[in-house]
Amino acid sequence: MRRYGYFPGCSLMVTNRAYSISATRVARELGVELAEVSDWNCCGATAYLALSEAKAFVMSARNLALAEAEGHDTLVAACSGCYVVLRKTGKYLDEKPAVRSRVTKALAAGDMTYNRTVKVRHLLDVLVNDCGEEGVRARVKKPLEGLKVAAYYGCQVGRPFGEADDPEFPVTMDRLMGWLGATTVDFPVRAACCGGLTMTTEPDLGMEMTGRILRVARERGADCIATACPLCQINLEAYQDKIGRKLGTDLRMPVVYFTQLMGRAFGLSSQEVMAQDSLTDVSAVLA
Amino acid sequence: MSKLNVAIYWGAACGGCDVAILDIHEKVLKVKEACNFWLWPVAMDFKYKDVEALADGFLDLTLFSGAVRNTENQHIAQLLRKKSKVLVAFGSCAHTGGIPALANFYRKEDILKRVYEESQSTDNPNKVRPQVSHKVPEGEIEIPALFDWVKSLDQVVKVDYYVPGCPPNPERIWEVLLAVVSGAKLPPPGAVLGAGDKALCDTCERKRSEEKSIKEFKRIATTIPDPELCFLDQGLICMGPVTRSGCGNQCTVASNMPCRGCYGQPEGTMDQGAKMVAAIGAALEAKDPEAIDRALDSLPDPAGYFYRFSMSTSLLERRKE
Amino acid sequence: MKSGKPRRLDAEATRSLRKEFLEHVKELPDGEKVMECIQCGTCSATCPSASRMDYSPRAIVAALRAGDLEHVLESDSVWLCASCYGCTVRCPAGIPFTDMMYELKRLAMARGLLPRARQASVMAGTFAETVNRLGRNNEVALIRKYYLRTNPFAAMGQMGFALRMMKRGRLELSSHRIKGIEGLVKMLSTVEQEGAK
Amino acid sequence: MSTNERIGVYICHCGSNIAQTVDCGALTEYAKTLPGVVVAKEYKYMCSDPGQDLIKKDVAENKLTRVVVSSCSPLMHEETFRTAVEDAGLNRFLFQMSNIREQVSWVHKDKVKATEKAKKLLRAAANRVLHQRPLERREVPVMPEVVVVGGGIAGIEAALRLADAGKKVHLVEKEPTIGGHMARFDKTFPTLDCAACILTPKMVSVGQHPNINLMVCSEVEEVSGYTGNFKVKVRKKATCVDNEKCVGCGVCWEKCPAKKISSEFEEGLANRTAIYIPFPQAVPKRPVIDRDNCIYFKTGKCKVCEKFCDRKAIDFEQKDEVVELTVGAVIAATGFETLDPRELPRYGYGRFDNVLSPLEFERMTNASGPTAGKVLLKDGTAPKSVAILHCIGSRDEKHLKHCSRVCCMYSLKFAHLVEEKTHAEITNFYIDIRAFGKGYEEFYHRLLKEGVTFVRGKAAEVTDVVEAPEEQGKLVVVAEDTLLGKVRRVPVDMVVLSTGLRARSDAGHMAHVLGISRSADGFFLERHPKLGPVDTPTEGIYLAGACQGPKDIPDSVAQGAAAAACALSLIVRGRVVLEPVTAEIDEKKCAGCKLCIANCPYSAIEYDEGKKVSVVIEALCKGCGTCVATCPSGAARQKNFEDAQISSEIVGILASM
Amino acid sequence: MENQERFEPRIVGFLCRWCTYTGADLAGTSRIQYQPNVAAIRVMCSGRVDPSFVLQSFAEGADGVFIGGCHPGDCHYSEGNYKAVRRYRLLLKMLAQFGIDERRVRLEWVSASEGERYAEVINEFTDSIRTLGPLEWNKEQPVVSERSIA
Repeated sequence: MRRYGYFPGCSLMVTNRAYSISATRVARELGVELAEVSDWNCCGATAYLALSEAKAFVMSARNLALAEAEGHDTLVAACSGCYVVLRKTGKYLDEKPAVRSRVTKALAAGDMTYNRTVKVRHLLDVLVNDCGEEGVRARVKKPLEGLKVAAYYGCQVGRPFGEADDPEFPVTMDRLMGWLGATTVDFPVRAACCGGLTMTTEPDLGMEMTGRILRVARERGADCIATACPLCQINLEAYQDKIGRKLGTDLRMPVVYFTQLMGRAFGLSSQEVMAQDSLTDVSAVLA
Repeated sequence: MSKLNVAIYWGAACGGCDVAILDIHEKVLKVKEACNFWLWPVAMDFKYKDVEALADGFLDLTLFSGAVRNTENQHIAQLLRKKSKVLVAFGSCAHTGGIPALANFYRKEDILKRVYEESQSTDNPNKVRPQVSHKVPEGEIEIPALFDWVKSLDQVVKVDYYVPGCPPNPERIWEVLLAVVSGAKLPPPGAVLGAGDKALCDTCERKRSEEKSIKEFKRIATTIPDPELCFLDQGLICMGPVTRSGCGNQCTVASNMPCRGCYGQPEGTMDQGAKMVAAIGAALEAKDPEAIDRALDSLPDPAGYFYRFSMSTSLLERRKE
Repeated sequence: MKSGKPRRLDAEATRSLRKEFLEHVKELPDGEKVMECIQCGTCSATCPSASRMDYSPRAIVAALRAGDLEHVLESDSVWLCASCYGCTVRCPAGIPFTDMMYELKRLAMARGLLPRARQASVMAGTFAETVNRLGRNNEVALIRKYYLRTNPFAAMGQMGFALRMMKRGRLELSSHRIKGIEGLVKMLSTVEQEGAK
Repeated sequence: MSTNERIGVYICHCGSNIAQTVDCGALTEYAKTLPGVVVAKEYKYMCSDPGQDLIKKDVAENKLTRVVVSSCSPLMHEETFRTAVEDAGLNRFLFQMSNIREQVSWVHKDKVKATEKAKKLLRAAANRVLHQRPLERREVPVMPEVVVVGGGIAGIEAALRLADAGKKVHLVEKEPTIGGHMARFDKTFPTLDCAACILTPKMVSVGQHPNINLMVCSEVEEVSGYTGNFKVKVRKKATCVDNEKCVGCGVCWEKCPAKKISSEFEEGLANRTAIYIPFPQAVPKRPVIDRDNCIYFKTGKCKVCEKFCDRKAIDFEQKDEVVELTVGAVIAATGFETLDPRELPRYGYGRFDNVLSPLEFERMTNASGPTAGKVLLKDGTAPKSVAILHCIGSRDEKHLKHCSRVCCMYSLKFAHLVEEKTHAEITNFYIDIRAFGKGYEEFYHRLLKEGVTFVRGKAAEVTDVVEAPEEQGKLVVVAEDTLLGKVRRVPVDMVVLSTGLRARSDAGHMAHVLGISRSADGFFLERHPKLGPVDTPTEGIYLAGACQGPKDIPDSVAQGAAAAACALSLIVRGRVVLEPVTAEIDEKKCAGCKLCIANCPYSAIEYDEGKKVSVVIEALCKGCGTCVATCPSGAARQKNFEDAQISSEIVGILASM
Repeated sequence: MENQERFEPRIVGFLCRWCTYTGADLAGTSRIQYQPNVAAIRVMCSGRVDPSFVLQSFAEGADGVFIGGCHPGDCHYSEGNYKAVRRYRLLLKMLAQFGIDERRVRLEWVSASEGERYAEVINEFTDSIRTLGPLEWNKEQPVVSERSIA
């Protein structure tokens, strides 16, 4: 059994628990243990970065240090926001001695050290690239035949450095959906931004961005949108009615996590993949 | 022809060089006919004060074997220098430091600690160390002080000639003595006597390939070498290429053993060890640094190997303090 | 573009703002590349928020060159950045635009150049407050405070959403505080004492 | 150190290049304190005639026996000063140079530290010169033939120039025909001449020239030897056609049943047969069999071509042939590649039918191309609007950092051709228009007058996501109009991507074969960016055309001619002087350990069984000095890089001030 | 520390004429600034660098030795740089036995086009030698350091 350090991130604890629960579950099916790092804290996230870069790095570094102390060389982040911040912290610690010494000092104040041995990876990357086509296909019990999926990656899965996939035109999830028996639609906005927190701070802008994704998914004939980020998921599912009303069009569309689709293809029940948490009608997709 | 006045002395040495003189066998009698000995501790009983009493330049020839390791060695070297017309550094230790100079890879403190505290046969609970001066009921006695590192003879006094070898080949000794005894014209001072000018390969009959590609180094202790083939072609380190000829190939031909380098480096070699690095380093097969390092794992002590006899006169002379 | 008469800036203040910004930016990995901008506009054409910005990402660099950063910071441009890294990925000069935007946000707050998009700074502040207290974020607490501080009436519009979430048990009503909060607070205050941004 | 030698030291100011950072006065005073130095002088330009005269005069008046010049890099002026020293009556190798410009004054700002470093380098040189010996330079004959690698316009030009001068030229081309990229173009900028009309006569001349040995489907595999005497191994790939018997009648390719093979020449826009010529004007007009697609080679049955060939020219059993040529010079004219637009998925190439690469567009506009010169959409209709996107991949540090030089102009040419052929709306998206050549700016103005739209802003993407009704069914180019500060979405029917030029993917391999270097952009590195643009550091190997960097046709032709002139100048000389840096072995010291033989990369050392010593064959020695470093007993010596000379430099650098 | 004069390492460089020396010249023509501590000796090939030169440099008082050659596969003499790297690895191992930190000798590949890289490598190497401090091998040291110990 492969074992990775796992960083769920704050929003996966309750609000987006469906993602974390389904992820852990399908990972186990694939022989992967996502070992949650104990007592992790907020990654330092987008909004915190805007306030104090130094503090954000310390927040992130504490998590990396925890993972290191637990013997992990890889920390898997499920939330794309956490993924970017944790990885950025790693990069700064590697490249900028000033940041390194400041963070080291701060960690020491809390009796912690970090030796920069942890690599941060996204859940999507790990489940697809480490388990591989054979590994995934071997688990499929109920192929998702006939299901047309809009594989929506969001912006931060592959950015800014694009180590695991092309940062502008990722295909990882498309490959995965193929292994699960589904087809993916031509989806040019696959890596477009959903608007993120602007949905709260600049609602008009946020709705414009999210609306475009929903609209293109419908135009391209998708049955559902699959996401790999909790913020994307909630923006797309929670605001679709409101945006539809605003634009005077029907934008309704099931929005699920890619891990939920994996779970269904692996033969897990809809409860096991937390279909009941959905705000959209997912009966045709996760039933 | 009047008899020559001769002294033979050993400094930091094993005594092998004195034995080698005796190894000229019955010819030693001829030496006796030609020489008066004024100092030869291994064979006869003289006191330093007898030597001190001699007029400066009284001795026609002094053979000094052994390295200079302590203040006594230095003192006698200086004394004999003063009393001798011709001073010969005799054998590897006097010539290049020899085996004693391998101590130059260690700090003096570490050596003393090992010898007076740690060695298995030592019983010294109070960790007593020899002192330079010590009071006894008879008065104060002085013990020679150990130098921080071992030096060759020419690092403390001017040397006229060198006779290399550990020990020097008896044939060569006889030739040297004969030359001095017969009053033949000696080469200019500073010359190496009793040795060839070229490297040992010149007199080695082993077959050598023209492509060296060393995968790993073998050890003589665990290998039976092919007696016909160049040792380097067999992955055995032979110091022949960086060592002066003249020994008669007693190791490489007679004993099927690789050369250990006791005759010192030939004239054009800058540094015996560095040249060995250049020559055999380049002949490794591996290309990338990791593979090279793996191949080098089979050579655990390169410096000890390459400077077995020449540490004192090598470019670096000693380990960094 | 921002209309109206260009304001005469205090020359010294302008210079120092520019200098401070450049110093900070150069500390970013590849930050020095901001000097190599070729004004091609790829960033702006990529940016999903550019249409609402007074200063598009390209124009921000142009303003920086012209010593006009103050106007940039008084506009809400940087607060509209959704941090999608599209510009960073595409910039042919390799400028880390997104990181640069964070730098501008921090600078604006530090200089008290409060933007019209006050909400974003309130959001950031509220978020930090929550995280400093708990070690983790709590969406309910965050959103509640945020609306209280910005536009309590807007919160009313969110009621339906909240109800639907609550029905599914997706609202975390009690706050989870991490065990190591004490250590974390120490770490963060160390940073503060160092005076680091 | 006491010495009988009398050294003269000369410090160059190089205008202010050296003097502004190095205290030349102090350096001169310091020189006077060094052993053996009897004269030390400073001068503004040592390389000038008066500067050199200074040395010559001092050699005579002060009876100098050695000379040191502290100035620029020896790679720049060593030959100049050696010649001056020789003119003064000293052996040219009793001279040493210290590099206080490239490696001191230009790279350090602190005057005190720079002066100190200059002193170290000067002291090293003054020490070294005392150990230098008079040397004779070796002259060897130059072989009179030349190999030109690559049959594009640069290679063609070089080959014709040399052949017309009466020299035998071997033109080696990888493809089945010469002509290169230019053969695929329709018009050329800015004059809009027909490329075929100006190129094909030259191609025919090559094919017919008695002095040109044209080798197509051939690759250079190995280059050995030295200036004036290169041995070049060329592999002639089996084409399965006997070119002596074939007359190019064409019956074989007409009859070949394998007809659906995508044509490389046509960028896949048309098909060819398995036995084929790339295009009708190919030179030589001899078909080749594409074994991967030939039915006989795939199934063992067919041989239709053989049946119809009444010249009996088809030979399925033909094998590759390796030819060894001995030549005096080699000209590399291996050309370039265009960037694969798939590297930038944002522009939709490969996803959208009507996004074209520049070479596809060239073929489309070519009268003899797949659409007979019509600009057509995939559905066969004419586009009503076309966008041309400049700088795709160029000026982009994630792809090609450099400006590809030709794209602005070919984009303008495309715009003109579209305008001429379709009257479509044309929009160019550009960062800067770089119209630097003769008549180029005028061409830009012509396009402006023709009503072509120019948007200053690099296209960020091409999308089919519809945001407005007019975008329905179109390709939308998104760019910021940076002059207006406004993002524009321009719906069009067709997009042409003006991709940049890059070094060929096999450039690394070729550089290794030729023993030359590449610059950071991957193109071959010239000897000097200004004064040696077609030379390489190895005399006798020259560069022509876009293998050295992106170039348009006139520049490629000019370089082809220039490289020919360089090669000609070498072989007409008939003899070449070789640097005496070869190794020699002192038989008095050599013990015959043979370690040097094992270390020599050129098999230039032999073992003399009689004398039992190793011997250097001077003609084969290239002077790397590896054997000298290896030689355990100091028997091997490298001329002008002797142990004592290098050691004395070490002492000079490290001696305390 | 501020009052103390900064330690300026003395470093000898052996640069191959085809790649690194030309690259160093390119740094010059491109006016890329770097620290002045390395003084270069030109050799035809990194394969010419006899380890004896490295030892001699230390014995004469160098704090560091830099060797620059062509990238693997790019050697003007086909394989000289491979010989250099083999010697270099063995030399490091031997120097360790002399108590010389292996960071004091560095072999780097710098091509003729890498002027910027040359400057970077030299700066980095100079800084690392500065951190290691002076070696001072040539400084006269007493043969008997303490009279009290025999």
